[in-house]
Amino acid sequence: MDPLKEPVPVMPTAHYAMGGIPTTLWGQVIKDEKNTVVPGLYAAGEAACVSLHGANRLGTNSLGDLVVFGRRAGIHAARFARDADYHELTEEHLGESRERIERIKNSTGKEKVAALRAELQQSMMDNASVFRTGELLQKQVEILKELMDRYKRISIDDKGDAYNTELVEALELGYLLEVSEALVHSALNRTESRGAHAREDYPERDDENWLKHTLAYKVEDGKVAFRYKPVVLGRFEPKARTY
Amino acid sequence: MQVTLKILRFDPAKDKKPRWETYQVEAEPTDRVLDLLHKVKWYQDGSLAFRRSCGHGICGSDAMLINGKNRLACKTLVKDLGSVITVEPIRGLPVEKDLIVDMEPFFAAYRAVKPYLINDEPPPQRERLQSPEERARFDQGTKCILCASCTTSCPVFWVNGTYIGPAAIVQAHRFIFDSRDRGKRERFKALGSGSGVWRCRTAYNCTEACPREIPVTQLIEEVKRAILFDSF
Amino acid sequence: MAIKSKRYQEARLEASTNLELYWWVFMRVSGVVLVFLLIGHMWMNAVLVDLNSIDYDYVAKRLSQTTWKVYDWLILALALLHGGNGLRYVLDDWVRDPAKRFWTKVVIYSLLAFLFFLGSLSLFNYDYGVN
Amino acid sequence: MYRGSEGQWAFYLHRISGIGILVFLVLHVLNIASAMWGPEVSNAFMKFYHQPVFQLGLLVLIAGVLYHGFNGLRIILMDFTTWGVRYQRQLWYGVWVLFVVFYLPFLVKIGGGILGGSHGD
Repeated sequence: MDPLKEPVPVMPTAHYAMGGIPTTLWGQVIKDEKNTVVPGLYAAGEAACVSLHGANRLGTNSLGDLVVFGRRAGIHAARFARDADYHELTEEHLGESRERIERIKNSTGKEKVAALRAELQQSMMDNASVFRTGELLQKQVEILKELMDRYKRISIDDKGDAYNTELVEALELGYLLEVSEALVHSALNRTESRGAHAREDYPERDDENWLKHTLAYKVEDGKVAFRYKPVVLGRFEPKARTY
Repeated sequence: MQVTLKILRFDPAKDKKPRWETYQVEAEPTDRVLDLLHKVKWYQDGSLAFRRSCGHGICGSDAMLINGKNRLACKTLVKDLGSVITVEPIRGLPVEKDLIVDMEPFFAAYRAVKPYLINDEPPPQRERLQSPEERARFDQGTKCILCASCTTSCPVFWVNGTYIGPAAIVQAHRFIFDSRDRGKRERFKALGSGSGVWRCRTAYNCTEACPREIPVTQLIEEVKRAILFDSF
Repeated sequence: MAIKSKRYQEARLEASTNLELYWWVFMRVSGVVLVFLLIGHMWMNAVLVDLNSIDYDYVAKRLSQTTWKVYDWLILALALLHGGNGLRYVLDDWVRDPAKRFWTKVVIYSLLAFLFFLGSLSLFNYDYGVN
Repeated sequence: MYRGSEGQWAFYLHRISGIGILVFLVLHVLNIASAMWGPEVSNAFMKFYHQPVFQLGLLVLIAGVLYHGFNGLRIILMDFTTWGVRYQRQLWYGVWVLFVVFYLPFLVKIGGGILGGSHGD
């Protein structure tokens, strides 16, 4: 296109998702504030949170996630796989996942994945963006409850088993909703501003109360419980951003 | 504007052979073909299957045969195509469903040229240094995103499934001409066989199809000459 | 391609020798020579003379001279090798079934060998009654 | 049909003309070799091939040889020079220029023969 004749199209994109599944330095997933490892489960890249970046992550910083911690996770996972025995895999183990898939495939509900996802994206953009307030976040909590409820009534056209990308998108929407829940509740809970979390109603950083990681646990739809993990400070202490 | 989108579809569970399906889509001239496919999938027919990931021409997953040419759906604008757009899966690879093909033969060829640095010499104290000129020698090949646009536009690859294909040769070029690499003879083995680089008939479809504007044919010819001068 | 051939034919296609390189070079060298030989051949027999006047006597007179014997034999040999190898490329591309490909090649190579024998014989072993 | 441009058609034409020339070569060698069986057999063959339809075929063959030859030179330039690939399109048009220049004499001579009705006797 010629910028002299037409306006340049600009589209916002999600740059990076900070936070994620907490892991050790070897990519092993941990499940609580005591760093209890979930044996055999690994996370790496954008999904994981080794807490490499602090409360803000700068452009291309994720290279560290990939090159260093992706490699470490791979090495450790390979080592684990070599020494571990196979588990007995029964129908029972498959039950929950299979149920999830079958429920979506057999649903005759009227809700459509694409429409629901568009609503989720728009409302998250409006209410849980970089600058947020308690009021907006509370509003988003209610919206998410409603979306969660409608998600139970989604149905899909494609009932096939081969490359059912519609089913994949439907499953992914469920995960998006859950991640959104964790994000919104945590942001509402954290009454300070830190890094990329900018509460307009709490503009100051509060090290006394909030120098800690949030661990969010889903209790039920619309309900999230929190635990906290201490921040390991190395040579660098958090300082105010004054430039 | 209204766009007529014709898609060559195939569902292994129902169809014996591919069939054309036509959709009417409302589109902006600046929409990408990927946007149109999304509109169909999200609001008209959810069973349409295609691969895409980043949507920015980097991941290389949405190469398709659009209006008779291989292109990335995420980099092709409606205004450059007109109001009737045909979309088919890339050719020469088995179709799994609709626009999704089995990429395994493509990646088998990729693996055959050993697309990684080979150097058994003891590592130096610090980096293996390289001058800007030495780096520039193989720069074009590094732009490859393995989308298979080139290989599946090649008339030889369509009829001869064993041909290693332009993409693998570009990857070989990237290491053959790297001053730090010592593995060119190993790569020449894969490239010199009956299904290797000598199968290239310089039809230039690969060069024209490359969404990264790599001069594919030129790199292939450089590889041919490298093997030639190495043997005589 | 990783070793995945199931038959001898496929294995040979994947084997790493310089054979394909040599054929590739031969195609180019013989090609250049043939371009000049053939344009000359066609020019002499279709432009310089009336094509329709060509008969046994014309051929016999021409082929009684050693220069043209060698000239024509060179065309025969190079064209058969160049064309035969070109056809091999085509067959490798178009005939996918290894067994079918093998037998097609056997038939075609035999035919080309026979032509070479017949052509050489008619060029050198026969004096056409002109001395 | 894949919408390739010059290079793709150059390749297809090269392949088709190559196969065509090989087929002709077979007939041609058999025809000339017939001389070994004496003037009667040979002249009968030649007369058969002097029919206008074969003359037309010959024109097609000559076109094939000229294209295959000149495009072959183009391929060699692309293979052995650093600039050949960059100018492959221009080279292909050059092939056609050479083709026309060399084809015209054949066209006039043989085409004139067909129209003039001289069938060798």
